[in-house]
Amino acid sequence: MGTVVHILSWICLTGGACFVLVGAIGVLRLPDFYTRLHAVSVSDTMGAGLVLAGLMLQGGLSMVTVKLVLIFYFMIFTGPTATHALAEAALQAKLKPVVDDREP
Amino acid sequence: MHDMMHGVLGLYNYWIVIILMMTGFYTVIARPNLVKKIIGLFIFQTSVFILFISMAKIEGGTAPIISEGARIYSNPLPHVLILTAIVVSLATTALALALVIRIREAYGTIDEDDIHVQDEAA
Amino acid sequence: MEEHLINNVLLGLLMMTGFAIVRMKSLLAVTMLTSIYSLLSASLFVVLDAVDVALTEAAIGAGISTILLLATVARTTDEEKAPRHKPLLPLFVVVATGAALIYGTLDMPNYGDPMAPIHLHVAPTYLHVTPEEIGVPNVVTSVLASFRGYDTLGEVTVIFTAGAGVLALLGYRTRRRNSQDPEIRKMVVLRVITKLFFPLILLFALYVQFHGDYGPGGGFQAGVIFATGFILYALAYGLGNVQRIIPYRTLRIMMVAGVLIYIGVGIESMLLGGKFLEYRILADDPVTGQHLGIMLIELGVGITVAAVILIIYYGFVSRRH
Amino acid sequence: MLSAHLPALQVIVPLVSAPVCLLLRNPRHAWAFALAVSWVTLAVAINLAVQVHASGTTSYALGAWAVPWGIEYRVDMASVLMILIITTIGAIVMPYSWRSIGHEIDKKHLQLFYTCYLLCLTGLLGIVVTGDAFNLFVFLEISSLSSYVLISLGSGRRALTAALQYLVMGTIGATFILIGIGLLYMMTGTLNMADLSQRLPVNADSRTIRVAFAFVTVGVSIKLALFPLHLWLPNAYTYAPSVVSAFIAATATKTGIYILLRFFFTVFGISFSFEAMHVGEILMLLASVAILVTSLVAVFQDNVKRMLAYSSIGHIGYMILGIGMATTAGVTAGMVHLFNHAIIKGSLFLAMGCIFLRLGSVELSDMHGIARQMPWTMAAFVTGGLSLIGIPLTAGFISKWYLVNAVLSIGYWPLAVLILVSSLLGLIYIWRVVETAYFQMPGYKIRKLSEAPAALLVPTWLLIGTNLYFGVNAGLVTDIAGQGAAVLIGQGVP
Repeated sequence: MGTVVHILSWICLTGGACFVLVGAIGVLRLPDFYTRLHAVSVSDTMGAGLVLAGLMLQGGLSMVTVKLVLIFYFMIFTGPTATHALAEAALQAKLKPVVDDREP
Repeated sequence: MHDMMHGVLGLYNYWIVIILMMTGFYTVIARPNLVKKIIGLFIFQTSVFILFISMAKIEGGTAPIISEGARIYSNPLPHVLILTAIVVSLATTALALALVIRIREAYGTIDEDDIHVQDEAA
Repeated sequence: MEEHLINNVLLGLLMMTGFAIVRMKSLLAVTMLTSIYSLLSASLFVVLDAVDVALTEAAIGAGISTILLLATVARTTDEEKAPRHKPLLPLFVVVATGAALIYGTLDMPNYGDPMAPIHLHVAPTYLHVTPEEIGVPNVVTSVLASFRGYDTLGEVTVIFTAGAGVLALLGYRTRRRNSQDPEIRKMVVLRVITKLFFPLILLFALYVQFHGDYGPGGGFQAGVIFATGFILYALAYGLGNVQRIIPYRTLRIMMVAGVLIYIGVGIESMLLGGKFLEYRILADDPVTGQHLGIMLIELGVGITVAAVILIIYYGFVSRRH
Repeated sequence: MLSAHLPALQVIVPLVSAPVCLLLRNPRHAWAFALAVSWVTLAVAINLAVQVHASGTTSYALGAWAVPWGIEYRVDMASVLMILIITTIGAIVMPYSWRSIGHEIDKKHLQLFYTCYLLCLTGLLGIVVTGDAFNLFVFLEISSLSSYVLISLGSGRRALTAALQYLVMGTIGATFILIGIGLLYMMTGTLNMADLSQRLPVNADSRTIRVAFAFVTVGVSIKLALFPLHLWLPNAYTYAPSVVSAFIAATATKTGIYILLRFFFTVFGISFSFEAMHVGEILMLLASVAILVTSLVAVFQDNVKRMLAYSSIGHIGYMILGIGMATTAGVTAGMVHLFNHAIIKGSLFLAMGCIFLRLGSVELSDMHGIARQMPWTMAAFVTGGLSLIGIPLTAGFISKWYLVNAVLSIGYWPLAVLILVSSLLGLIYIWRVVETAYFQMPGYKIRKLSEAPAALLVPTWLLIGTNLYFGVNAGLVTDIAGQGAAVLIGQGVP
């Protein structure tokens, strides 16, 4: 395997990990359910996507990559759906978002 | 001294697993809430599974699926036993939770102390 | 080295989750933590080379058990009352038990030691004999289904018992068509995606069922995944609609049929002049016979497990709040 | 051809019937089917007993895999005694069940009841014939799960809490056994009991094996309700349906004792268990306390089923006392009492089932003068009670005779006094029932009652008859028990 591919793959993996980390910090730091959900869903989809891309580069053209593509496909559908369902459920349970109502 | 260090490094995995097991065990026997008890039972059992799977591991081994290029395989037998044990644990959990639902319908509570009070009063 | 690092991190996370489970009072949160605990242990099983076990733990522990726990919490209560007594006796029992176990580890072979007794007796034979006599690469499958096939029959019986038990305790009620919460009906995205994934999950279950000889998987995992597909459908479209696809009566027949297929294979081998569950005489060639036997009993396992899990799910969900 | 498969058939017959039973539409068919199956199982058991008696320990390799790679069924005289207990009780209880259970549980649950009963039978028999430690765990779980369900079907909400309490304690026990088996496996690499006993002496005195021993012992002690781990038992026996109380009291805890015997004598070996681990002294101490305390507690119970439950814990103490001596005489006494107590307690619980059918209660305060209306039922209870106390000409006397002899032969005469005292306590609690039933004026409610139907009385009296027969002609039981003990202790033919 070429060094370039190797480096690219590691860039993807590290980048993905960073996104997941940022999402995790967001969950801890942000004030209410909706913003936390936002932080974790968006960054996780990106993070997981990058990690999978990095792994695909490592796997090369093989059965492993095919399976990774399938997982990618699965994640790209389920992640946002789950987030959407959660937010919807929270809305229906009348959970109010925290709004910053100070004067600008 | 060297022996002791060697022992600690070789065994600490098991010790952590034992702490996990005891966490579950404590939850079962100390908590009056029935759902919490059953969760404790589940944690206890799952941790025992980890104990079994840890003993199957061989340093540098791979999953016991015969393939080209692999020389050392981890021990398949504990895996088989634990597959069975996981099923047993599911069966127990399902039955226990079904009982909890019935108890709640009959007593209006799932707290062991409250149930005891009601039984004494009757 | 990396393996050890991952191992340690996972064990650390497991400890944190475990302590949180003991301390937290909200049963809903504890349920989610339990699911996480199970998922973490499944990841640990992968690192420890137990891929079959990992798949099962993820499907059962993190999947089905969590659904059952959620259903129970929804039908009972979410808050845990504080215990009335100081838990001194339990604490003592637990510390004593833990100390005894740690004392017991002192003479154990080190973790990962290839010279430990378990790696020298019995198990090596499984690894050597499997390719020639059974002809499936996955040794876990060959031990599970053939060498210790009788244990697996016991396991199917255990799950069958659970099914019968939940039926006796919770019964079943048939719901009307389209009878789910109007609130869920509004979640269009969820419903569309469910429709998209439902066939894929069933397809994946079939893959796991029939690929179990070659990779991780087998009847048990497949049955669980199969049932999960229907549970997902029930969540999005209501129990009534799933009960129209697989009514209770079908499930009861399936649950019985799976066990009978398994025992049937055993009795057939007895009738052919062998011992109970002796697959090698099922065909002219012993290896083909083993293959055939394993395939049939895995099918039996899959059918029973899928049916029982759905019966349990119907029982839990059709109970009134 | 069939005779070669007897050990396997012993378990497979009820196992294959359980799912079939669930498919039967008509509850009466389900009952008839379960009845037929339990009689076939008894027939298989008798054939198997004759075979083992004639040709010694029989082994059956499931899947034709050689030991220790496959699972083995291994039947010796100790297993034969247990098989006979379980199948006999099963065969007698089944004809009784139709009227009794039909009265106590919902009609739509009847098929499920019989299915679970067959599963429980399967599990108990599987434990007794297996020669593989992990297979034992699996069948233990089958029998336990089905008995939780059977108990929970009892009338009243306390059946539910009793079942859950039993489930939680039983699962802790089973998990302890699993840990013990895991540690044993770790040190030896095998799960086959015979192979384990071969390989254990090599590293017997390692700390791991000691802990494994402790965990198996504690786990099984929970299952067999050894004092002070008996907390689940009184509620479970009291609130279960009558038939289930009779069946479980007569078989389940006995099977627990069998597991203990197997592990102590076959797997760990007598010298490790009793000399290195001193388990004999501990067991005898706990058993003595159990006998005294539970007999005392039983005297103060107003619910007769609960009284019998406490008495059961005491009688488990007698058996453990015999086993704890670790002499041939002691183990023989324990096993004789295993059999005799099964038929005694079985018949007493069945008699209570007759009363529950007519009266709807087994509280002493409701039973004033009931003997006038139900003479046959109460006569059965009194005969069973006399046997429980240990009056000569009953089976109970034989047990106590063997036990006292065994105790005296090792010179522990205070224990003989203890047995005498607890028998007197037994006299008191049985007398309380007799006094209420025979010498109190019947109330208005009682006077309307009629005698229990023949469908219930005949099985009850069948057990009482067995009891009296073995009280006079104890040869068969003592013979099998003696051979079983000899095999376990290692003096008999292997």
